[in-house]
Amino acid sequence: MPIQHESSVISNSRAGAYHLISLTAGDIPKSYKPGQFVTLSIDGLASSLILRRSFSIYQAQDRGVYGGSIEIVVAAHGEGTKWITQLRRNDSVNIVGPLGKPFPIPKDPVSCILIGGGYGSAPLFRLAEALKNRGCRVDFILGAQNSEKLFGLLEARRLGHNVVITTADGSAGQTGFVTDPLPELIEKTSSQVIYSCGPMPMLSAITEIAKANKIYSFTAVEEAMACGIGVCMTCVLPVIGEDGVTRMLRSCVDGPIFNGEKVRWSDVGTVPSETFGSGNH
Amino acid sequence: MPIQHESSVISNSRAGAYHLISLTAGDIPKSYKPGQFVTLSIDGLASSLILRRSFSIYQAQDRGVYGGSIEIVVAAHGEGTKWITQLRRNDSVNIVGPLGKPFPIPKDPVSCILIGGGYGSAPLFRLAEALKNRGCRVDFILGAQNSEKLFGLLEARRLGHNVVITTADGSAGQTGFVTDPLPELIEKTSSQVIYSCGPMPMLSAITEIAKANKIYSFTAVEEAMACGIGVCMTCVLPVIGEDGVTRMLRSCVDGPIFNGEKVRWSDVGTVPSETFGSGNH
Amino acid sequence: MVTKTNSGAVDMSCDFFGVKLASPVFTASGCAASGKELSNFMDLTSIGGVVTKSVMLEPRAGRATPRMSETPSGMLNGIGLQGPGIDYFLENDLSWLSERKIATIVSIAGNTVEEFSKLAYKLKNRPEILAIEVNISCPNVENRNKVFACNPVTAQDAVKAVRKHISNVPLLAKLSPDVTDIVEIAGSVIKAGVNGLSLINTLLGMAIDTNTFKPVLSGGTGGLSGPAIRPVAVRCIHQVRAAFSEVFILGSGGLRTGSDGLEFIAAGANALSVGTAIFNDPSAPVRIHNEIAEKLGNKKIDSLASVRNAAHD
Amino acid sequence: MVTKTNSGAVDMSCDFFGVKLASPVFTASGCAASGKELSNFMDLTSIGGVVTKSVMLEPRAGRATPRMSETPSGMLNGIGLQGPGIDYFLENDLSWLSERKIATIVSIAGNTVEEFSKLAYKLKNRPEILAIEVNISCPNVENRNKVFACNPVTAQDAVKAVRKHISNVPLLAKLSPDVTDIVEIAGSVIKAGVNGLSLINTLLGMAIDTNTFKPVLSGGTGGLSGPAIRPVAVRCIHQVRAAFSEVFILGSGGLRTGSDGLEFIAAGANALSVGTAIFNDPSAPVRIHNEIAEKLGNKKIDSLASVRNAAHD
Ligand SMILES: Cc1cc2nc3c(=O)[nH]c(=O)nc-3n(C[C@H](O)[C@H](O)[C@H](O)COP(=O)(O)OP(=O)(O)OC[C@H]3O[C@@H](n4cnc5c(N)ncnc54)[C@H](O)[C@@H]3O)c2cc1C
Ligand SMILES: Cc1cc2nc3c(=O)[nH]c(=O)nc-3n(C[C@H](O)[C@H](O)[C@H](O)COP(=O)(O)OP(=O)(O)OC[C@H]3O[C@@H](n4cnc5c(N)ncnc54)[C@H](O)[C@@H]3O)c2cc1C
Ligand SMILES: Cc1cc2nc3c(=O)[nH]c(=O)nc-3n(C[C@H](O)[C@H](O)[C@H](O)COP(=O)(O)O)c2cc1C
Ligand SMILES: Cc1cc2nc3c(=O)[nH]c(=O)nc-3n(C[C@H](O)[C@H](O)[C@H](O)COP(=O)(O)O)c2cc1C
Ligand code: FES
Ligand code: FES
Repeated sequence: MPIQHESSVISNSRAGAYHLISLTAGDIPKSYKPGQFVTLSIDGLASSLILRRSFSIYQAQDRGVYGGSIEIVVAAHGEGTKWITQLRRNDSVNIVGPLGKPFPIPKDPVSCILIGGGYGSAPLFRLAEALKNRGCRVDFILGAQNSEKLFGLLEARRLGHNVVITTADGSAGQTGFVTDPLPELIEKTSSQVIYSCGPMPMLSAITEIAKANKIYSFTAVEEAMACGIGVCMTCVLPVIGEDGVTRMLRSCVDGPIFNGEKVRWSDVGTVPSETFGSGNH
Repeated sequence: MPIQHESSVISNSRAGAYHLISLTAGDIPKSYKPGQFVTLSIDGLASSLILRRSFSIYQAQDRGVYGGSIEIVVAAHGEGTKWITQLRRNDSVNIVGPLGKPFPIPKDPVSCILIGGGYGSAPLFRLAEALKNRGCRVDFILGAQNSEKLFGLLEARRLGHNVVITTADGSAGQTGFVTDPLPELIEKTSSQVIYSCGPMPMLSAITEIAKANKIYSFTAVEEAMACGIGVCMTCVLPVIGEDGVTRMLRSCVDGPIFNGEKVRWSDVGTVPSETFGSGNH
Repeated sequence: MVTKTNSGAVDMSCDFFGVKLASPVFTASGCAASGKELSNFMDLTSIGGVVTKSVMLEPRAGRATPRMSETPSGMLNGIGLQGPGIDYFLENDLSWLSERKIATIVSIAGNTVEEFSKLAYKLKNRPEILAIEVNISCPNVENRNKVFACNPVTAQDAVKAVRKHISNVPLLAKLSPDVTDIVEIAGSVIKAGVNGLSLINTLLGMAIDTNTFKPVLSGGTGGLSGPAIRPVAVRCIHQVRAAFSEVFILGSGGLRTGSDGLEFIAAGANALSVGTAIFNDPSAPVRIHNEIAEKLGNKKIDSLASVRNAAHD
Repeated sequence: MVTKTNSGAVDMSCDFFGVKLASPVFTASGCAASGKELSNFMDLTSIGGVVTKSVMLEPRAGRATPRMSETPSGMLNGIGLQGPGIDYFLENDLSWLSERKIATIVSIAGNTVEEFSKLAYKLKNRPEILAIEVNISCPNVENRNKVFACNPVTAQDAVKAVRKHISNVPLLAKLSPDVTDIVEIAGSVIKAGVNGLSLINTLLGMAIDTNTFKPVLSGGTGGLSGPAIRPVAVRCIHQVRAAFSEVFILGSGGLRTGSDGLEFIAAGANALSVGTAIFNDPSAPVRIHNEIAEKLGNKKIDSLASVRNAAHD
């Protein structure tokens, strides 16, 4: 169950192109599961940015010197994340979490591939731990525009059986995209599940490859959100239900983790004609 | 001529109930004269406070380690001043100044009384120096709600012949208001000019006493300002001109220093019927 | 933990057509879904109640994304009234609310006068409903998609169609500020028999993506909400109250703090509804209630009612 | 030091009824007085020009204070058109501007149609005037103080009264967003012979002091301006451009950054006027010009004109 917490900043340090921000989190870590996210509000009344910003939970600790705490990985994008990356120790910031559905964990100890694009790797490390506790073999593919935008290399090496790196500019690992080494890695590891987090086109391409190999693809999507808690309906995308009917589902509460096969990737940003409630179903 | 300068905070320290903030100021100090003020903008694009905040210039130094610099005395009042009092060393803030008309300096070395209410004493110390350079005797009356809200005591003692302190709650000096000791001090010092800065009712009462004693009263008024540079017409008050006609004058450019005798104190907040442009003059 | 309202020594109660509510603060339609999600953050029985997302006759998929664009101290939304339709709503959402004794104002929206009539018919004899809010700030497909609330006649027609079926439950008409004379529209729906007014809905706005140079929202225009529009809401409430001393007014539009709430009440609002502020702070309705109570307590004012209409003289 | 515009490699010129201006950015009426004070901060000959404070026939004292209230990302103003009257303006302010070759749009406001006519007569044969902006977003004392621009007929009457005397200088009508259908009003003043439109003036708003529970502004209501209203301005410009592909549009309303400016241009504005942002940043017009030029330069777009109407398809 999500909790609202008046948090204070424990630390804010650089990690390549990103800021690694540690926050007191009260009881939020108690119910946290890998894949869930938190939202931060930007400043107080003097702020013109009224919407909260969403961030995957990278680390969560339910007890420590500061009681519960979490860590997030933040890329300075616009005004809001700029403000967040400038937070200093002891600054206070209002946080809400854990939000959204977590990654599903397989019952059996099957092999899994975890794929992160840029800061998209943030939620994958706690997932890797959960999978290993389940006895799963875990392999990583981390990709980014350039080496600066790779996050969590060392941790991936610590947790993963193999770690493949790709960068678009070749500044680290092999030149290209995370999808390039994927087919071969699936084969080599005979993995049954792929977990991925990153830009939509990446999630879509990964799911295509998973389908071709008849294995699962669980994706963490990133849709613009106004509320993050399921009340505003801004964060929807077309997803096919058990009953085969397409619905506009809220990525904040029905996601952000979706079964990639069920997401109508090519129709994201549209309301497909036969969608429930479109008048044509 | 006013200048816009991207300033950075040199220091921010507490002074009783106030914050003493030192800012780089480029060439602003070069043309500064006592009684003038600066405006600060609140934060950047992420701010919902779009109007600048006005502050009397307390100190101005036209060359130093930081080039030109100024000091202001800030009381945390609402959201804007709260933001300003939280500024930290090296934070940047946009400033405009020097603004407004300065205190007029008498040609002859006459005795003067300088009266500050609360942070209203801020602009009086540089004035005192100017007056002393002119050979004037300077006496101070500093008053406030309580001792915490008195500003510049030591400096007043350094610059002033006498310094009388009044507080409403008696926590320092004599219990009461700055106007209580004034008549006697005028007589004792046979002062010819009173300079005052503080709440409107104080300025008005002082001016009454000055009139009764047939001496000058120059007052620094504090009207809410949107632009501070003379273009918006929000900061007006009714003032009688040389020609005896009442006009709604802008306190940011025609003031903030006015000859108290010319200000229609009891009509502030109204447009007196015979005001120029009221249709009845 | 779930927050609760605290009125201290101040009488914060709100007379809602004879029903005494413990708080004047409601959630605004479309900003609280049907309450379930918000119940994680606050005790919904401790506030005035919930105004549910405007529901239509049929299930509705809504608009394509992007549906939202943040603007200075506000946001634009173009959700397109996505929802499950009235039948599902009654069976699931309304029953969830009534089981928990959460005071509920049901907001309805139609594409045609006929649809408003059918929606009203479905809401007949539902004692669990506190009131019905008729959202006439939506496009009228029979009149070149012009918003019902932007014309006194279409506004009246929509409201009459509902009143026809609803005799024993208070009706509120939700008006749009995008009109030349909101007092005229208010008068027309009052004549049509509404018991109260919800003021205001969003302002029509647009944002353009300066990378693509195309409108950000899939629908082009959207509704502007949030603190940015508060001064317009206060003005509308004040104008309507000045013209109609008796009508019940549910005030909304940029409400974010207790101080904002007092502006609305002094302007003439009987109750308040909080929308966009919930996105910024999911427990905003409770916080706002408490801030109002505290501010009044500090001023030694013993009841909120005594502040109502204070800005009129 | 006084800032200057810098267009880099981008053609930022603006075709103003045949006159080629180096920049599309003007100061907005009432936010720059008559230019003198702003000339401390920027070279006014390097921007498009100055739209002067709306001047009336007689000297005018304006409203009592408080005249201003800050609101989230905006402000309310109720200045009441304080000014020296047209004769003083022509002799002093206009000559100051023309001596310095600062392109000047003279804004006029009347209490009656007759006053608009007299004002226009005084502006006959003044080659130093770039254009006249008819501020019809002000109260019409002959019609229950209803704003001229809120009714197509009174809007037309005011504009006709000016056009009657002014044949050789472009006329812009400044419209209020507080109408049900701004396209209708635009159409009526275009019929009345204006060459262009200024979109938009302030929105009617109100703020209440929660200590006294009375309106903050002495006049009760005031005009809402600043970034808060930008989405409404973009929407109005887009609607009017969609209806009138040829009319010249001077866009204003919450313009604060180069990106905002590009939203206005893509929506259909030919030129821009900067108001409240000047209070926040006295050199805003120059900064905005430069930000637009830089943003276009980065996108390898070689002229601002090529972006105009890009949001329409
Ligand atoms: C579930 C989820 C998890 C995320 N995890 C991370 C993370 O771990 N690290 C990280 O750096 N970023 C993450 N993001 C993206 C992050 O939320 C956006 O970068 C951020 O909201 C941008 O805000 P801004 O003010 O800097 O940008 P602006 O462009 O100024 O934001 C304007 C508006 O658009 C929204 N918006 C803009 N870009 C995005 C985006 N990419 N996704 C969602 N909303 C957006 C903002 O929330 C805001 O409402 C996540 C987003 C989601 C939905
Ligand atoms: C010429 C001049 C000199 C000043 N010198 C000083 C000084 O040396 N030290 C100091 O602490 N304060 C000074 N003030 C007052 C200071 O400007 C206000 O306290 C400040 O603007 C309040 O802003 P806020 O956001 O904290 O308050 P808010 O109440 O949130 O401000 C809301 C709006 O009202 C305006 N406003 C509110 N109170 C005042 C006020 N008292 N005077 C003018 N505008 C106001 C603000 O500028 C803002 O536009 C001076 C004011 C003027 C006009
Ligand atoms: C995302 C969103 C969805 C909304 N949906 C509805 C709706 O379905 N019906 C309705 O009457 N108003 C709807 N509104 C308007 C709000 O109820 C409210 O009247 C308006 O947003 C102004 O209040 P606020 O500034 O507090 O949000 C919606 C507003 C937002 C932001
Ligand atoms: C203090 C102030 C005074 C104004 N005076 C006038 C005026 O005299 N005539 C006019 O047509 N518009 C006037 N306006 C409106 C502006 O010209 C502009 O159209 C409006 O404020 C929206 O633009 P902005 O958000 O950039 O300020 C005034 C605005 C402000 C804030
Ligand atoms: S962000 Fe509001 S419903 Fe998902
Ligand atoms: S504050 Fe704008 S004219 Fe004085």
